[in-house]
Amino acid sequence: MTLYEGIALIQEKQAVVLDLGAHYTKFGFTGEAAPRCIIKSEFWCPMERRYKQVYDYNTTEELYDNLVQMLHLLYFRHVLVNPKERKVVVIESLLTTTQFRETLAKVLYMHYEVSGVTWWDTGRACAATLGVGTALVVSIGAREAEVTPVVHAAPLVHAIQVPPLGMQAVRVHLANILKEDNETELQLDDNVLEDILVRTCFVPSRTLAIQLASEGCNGVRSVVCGGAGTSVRVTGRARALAAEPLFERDRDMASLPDAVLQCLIQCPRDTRRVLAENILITGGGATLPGLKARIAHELRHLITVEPYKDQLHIKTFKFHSSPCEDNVCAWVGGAVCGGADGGGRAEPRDVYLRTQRLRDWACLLHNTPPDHHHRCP
Amino acid sequence: MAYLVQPDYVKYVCSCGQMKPITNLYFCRHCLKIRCGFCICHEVDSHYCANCLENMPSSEARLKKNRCSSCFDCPSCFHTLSTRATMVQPRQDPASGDAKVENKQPKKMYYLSCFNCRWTSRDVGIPDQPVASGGWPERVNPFANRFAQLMEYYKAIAQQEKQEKLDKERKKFAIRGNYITLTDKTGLTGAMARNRAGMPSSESTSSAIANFVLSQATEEVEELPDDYHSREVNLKMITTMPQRLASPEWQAQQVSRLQPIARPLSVKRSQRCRQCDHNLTKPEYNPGSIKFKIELLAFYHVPEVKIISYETIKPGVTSALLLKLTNPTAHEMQIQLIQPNEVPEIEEKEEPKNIEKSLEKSLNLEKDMSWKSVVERKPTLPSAIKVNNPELTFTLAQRDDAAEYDDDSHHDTNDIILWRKSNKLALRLQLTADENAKVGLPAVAVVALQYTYRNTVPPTSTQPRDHTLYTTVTIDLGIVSQ
Amino acid sequence: MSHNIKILPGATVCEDCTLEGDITIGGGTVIHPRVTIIAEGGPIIIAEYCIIEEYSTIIHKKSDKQESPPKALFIGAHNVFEVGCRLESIFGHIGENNIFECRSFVGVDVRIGSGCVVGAACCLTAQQVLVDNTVIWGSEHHIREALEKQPSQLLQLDFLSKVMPNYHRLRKPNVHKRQPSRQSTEPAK
Amino acid sequence: MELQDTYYNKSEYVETASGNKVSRQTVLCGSQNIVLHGKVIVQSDAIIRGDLANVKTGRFCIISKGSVLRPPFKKFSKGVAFFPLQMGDHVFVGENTVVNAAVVGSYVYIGKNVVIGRRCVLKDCCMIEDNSVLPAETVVPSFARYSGSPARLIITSLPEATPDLMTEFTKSYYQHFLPTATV
Repeated sequence: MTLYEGIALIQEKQAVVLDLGAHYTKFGFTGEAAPRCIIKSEFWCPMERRYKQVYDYNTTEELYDNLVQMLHLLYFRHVLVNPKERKVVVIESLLTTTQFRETLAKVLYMHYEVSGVTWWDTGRACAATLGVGTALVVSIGAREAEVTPVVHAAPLVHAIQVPPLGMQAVRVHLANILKEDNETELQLDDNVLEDILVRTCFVPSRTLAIQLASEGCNGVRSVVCGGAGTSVRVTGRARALAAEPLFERDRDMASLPDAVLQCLIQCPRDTRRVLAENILITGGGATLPGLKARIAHELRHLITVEPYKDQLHIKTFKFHSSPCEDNVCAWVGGAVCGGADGGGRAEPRDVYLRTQRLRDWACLLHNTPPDHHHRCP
Repeated sequence: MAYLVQPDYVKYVCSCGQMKPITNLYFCRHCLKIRCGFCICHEVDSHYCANCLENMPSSEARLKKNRCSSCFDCPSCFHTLSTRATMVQPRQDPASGDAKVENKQPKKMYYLSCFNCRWTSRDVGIPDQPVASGGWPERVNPFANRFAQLMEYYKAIAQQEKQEKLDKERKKFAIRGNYITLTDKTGLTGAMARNRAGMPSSESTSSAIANFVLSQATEEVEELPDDYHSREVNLKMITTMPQRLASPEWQAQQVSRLQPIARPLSVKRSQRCRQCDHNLTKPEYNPGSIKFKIELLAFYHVPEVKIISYETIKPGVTSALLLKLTNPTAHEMQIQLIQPNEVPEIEEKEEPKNIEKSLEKSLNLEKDMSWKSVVERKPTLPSAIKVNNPELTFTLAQRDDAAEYDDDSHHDTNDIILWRKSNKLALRLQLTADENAKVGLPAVAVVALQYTYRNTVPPTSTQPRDHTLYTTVTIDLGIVSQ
Repeated sequence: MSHNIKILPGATVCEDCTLEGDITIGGGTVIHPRVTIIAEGGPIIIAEYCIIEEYSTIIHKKSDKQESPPKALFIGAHNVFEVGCRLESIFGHIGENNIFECRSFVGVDVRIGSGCVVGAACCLTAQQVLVDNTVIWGSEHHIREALEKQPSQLLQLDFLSKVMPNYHRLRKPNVHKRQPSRQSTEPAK
Repeated sequence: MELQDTYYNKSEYVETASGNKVSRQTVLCGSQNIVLHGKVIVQSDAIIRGDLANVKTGRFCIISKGSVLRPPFKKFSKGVAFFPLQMGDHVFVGENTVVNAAVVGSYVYIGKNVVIGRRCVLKDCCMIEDNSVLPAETVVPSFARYSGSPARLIITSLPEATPDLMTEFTKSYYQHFLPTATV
């Protein structure tokens, strides 16, 4: 590196990393080991006089307004820097809708006039925290779990599995159990449910789960959660079985471990063994005590039964742990990669303004090799 | 203040199409247009701590990660922690002689305590400090080392990549990595994938890359203890989600591991018109000051409309509406009420200096107007209620703080103008609601004002000082009733 | 309702307050103006060194299953009732060194130990037991356990009992410790 | 919306030479230690504890029904001291609110049923919404808006014109505060 370039690197403003999740938003600077803030993806809407979720929108215009307000909150209340002339690393799911992506791009490039945006998908960002090029990333988010095979730092798009088994499903199940066990209609809002979930619930091991299913959950301690005016008895059943929807196989083998194995089936044969030996379970849902162990148990059991027994010849499953808290894994991946390249991979603002197009994996325009005869000049 | 405790009854249409109460609007003296928080550019002006009200230069703020060095928040309830002093008799040191012990005064020691939830730094075993501020143990992120290694590794790759690119350009020789073999499987070309992902190419020379230890996967996964389910759960010992997320680096799950949180700083913002780049507001540097160096608010430049009272709106019925108009400027104002559709469209003036412009363009200095297409919108104005405008132009005196105590509320009044009081007057208007107005829906009347405005600081002496401006106002009159 | 107010020596009780029923006020206790104490369901005994601030209300409620003779509501020493708080109780025992912060409300079904803090504007109505050193705060009734008991307010009491007589009309102590005979004659009045 | 007139019983209120209107149904303890700087309205059942320490208000303050202004105390190693309570101009204190603050700046709006903890400092131009609880020793910066229990900063700050809005509000409150006898 020449001296001049070195100076340019130093002078380059530290970029910000944005991970706009369905429930929580992670925001901070590249080159830092943890985000500056993890806040609910909501903002105070003065027009409607309530907290509004960013993902609560009907029209593109409404989404645009939501994003403008959310980013204002993030920039001016939390990281306290000017958005203008500063690069952004965006962590997104590969399955983000085009509407959301393009609106976010508009808000960033045109409303806040950021100088460049790098788009990273969750799978690659998570894998980047390990340093390995090939990994099977199981990211359990708020709405859905995403199983992404990353091979040589490229996601195998066709094999991605996205079952709707996120924390929302767990929360709904927990609310149902609590309702049954307390025998009253409990009007618990999401915050109370989340509080009960993170403070009392756990995922039993496979053997314990089978035991509880046959003997009942009387052996599990119950606890009373107090709140304003109401107190809820959280039974042992609620504590142990809240996360069971993730492992229910009765409907078309739609459990989370099934999704992992089906993902492996979709992958090329020569990558399957490597992927199975490089599994990373992460995302906010992975913080639930015992969840990772349970997924490991289920995988090792399922591989011995039909239909996987014949299709997949995998003997071992190995698991990574990322050098950060699970709920910020993708963010940290963005921070390390965004920090290392000094914004070199960012799509600059002037290019966006000229073309008004975003790179997208689903679009052939961006994925045809440069020397291919179908490539437009 | 009524603006803050009441709903927004009267809203103004901003030049970008948003509808906001007058207190949330700005007035650009250079563009002569109303602006709002949505269509202006916000900038960080200065950092300060909202608790000790100390300024912090932005370079220091960046270094300290936007946290105050002397104030702490309670990790349990997020209220500000107070420093409390206790007298401690210094421990007798058996090694030293008796004579020394007599000299020893009781020493003041300090600890942090929360007045809201009574959490103290002693709860989690942080030793008391001999000084009142500072000296509290700082924590490092447990993953900081590994993160630094990762950064090194990826930086080396980025550098190498750059070098390769240079070589490639020099030799006009395209390197083909082994990634190309993956093309058809991934749907992404190998070169592209590598370029986007930042992975090392096959042969690497850098020591940072060579020395880097990849994460090792293991067969063991952390299991819960066998008796986990039968253990007693003490909720008072387990942290809540907000407590965990308040310090993203540690996210302590046990109450006993909570640590004081250095208080995040706040910022003063200055605001700028996007069209002309002039400041609309600029606060004073002192955090305790409520004054502004620049304060171009609509509240000080645009006639203010307030409802005094109104009759209930019924479909097809004419009703009365009493409005109060105030001239906030230091100059007399001619005001005329017009229909909203009579407001002339303002065409953007084409700058005549073509040569200069092309020069600017070539130098890439041209004003970036790309924001306009996304920010500006056409407002949708309801039309069910018609204001029967009086054919009347009236004059509103300038603001005069001395005239406040005069009581001349009776001269120059007629059917429409109920009373006048220095720079204020009350109007009685007739409203006609459309016969098809739906009962139960909000009743909103729209009226436009044409007013004269004297610009006290014209940009150039050649430009006129007096302008005729327009503004459109929506008035919330409850709901249409039977 | 029979009024039987016993004020022990050393207590500072403002005249401008409403005291109804059988009430005993311990020595060293300070009662600020506009306080309401109503002993309709049985006697109220307030121990030493309590502070009861403006607009606070202590009611010994009547209940259906009243015993006879009615049991007393005993409020331990060093309790602080801040401005506008309200304590309703059928009978029972309130520990020592508790703080009832401004505008808090403690209903009939709540049992309170010692060293507790009921946070400002907290409204405790549900049946519950506050064990020693419990701190409750906020609209969501967050609960935690303090490390130690709340410090006593002796210094403040000292100040108040010196200053208050200069500005307020006070009720005179009517019980003298060493004359138990007088106490027995009191109800005859 | 313009403020509506508020009527009071003329016999209930005392009007001083400086224009203070004070209800007879208030408790002003240690009145020699209370300074109301003119055009201040103190409504019925309000308590001002001048006996504990000095209480000073600026011009155009409104102390609503049932509110309590109480100088805060602080413990020292050698005893306790009650601090004076200072209040700036154009301050509104809502009904049944308890103010234990050390300093309340000018142009401050405090809603109803609010508890302001001991030794809080409310800087100029801030707003505490109805039913909020401000724990002891909170500093509320200028243009901040606090709400909830315990009170937290709301994202939307007060408009820049707040001083003028508050001035207008307290002045017109005073002008619309009329004795029934004149109607």
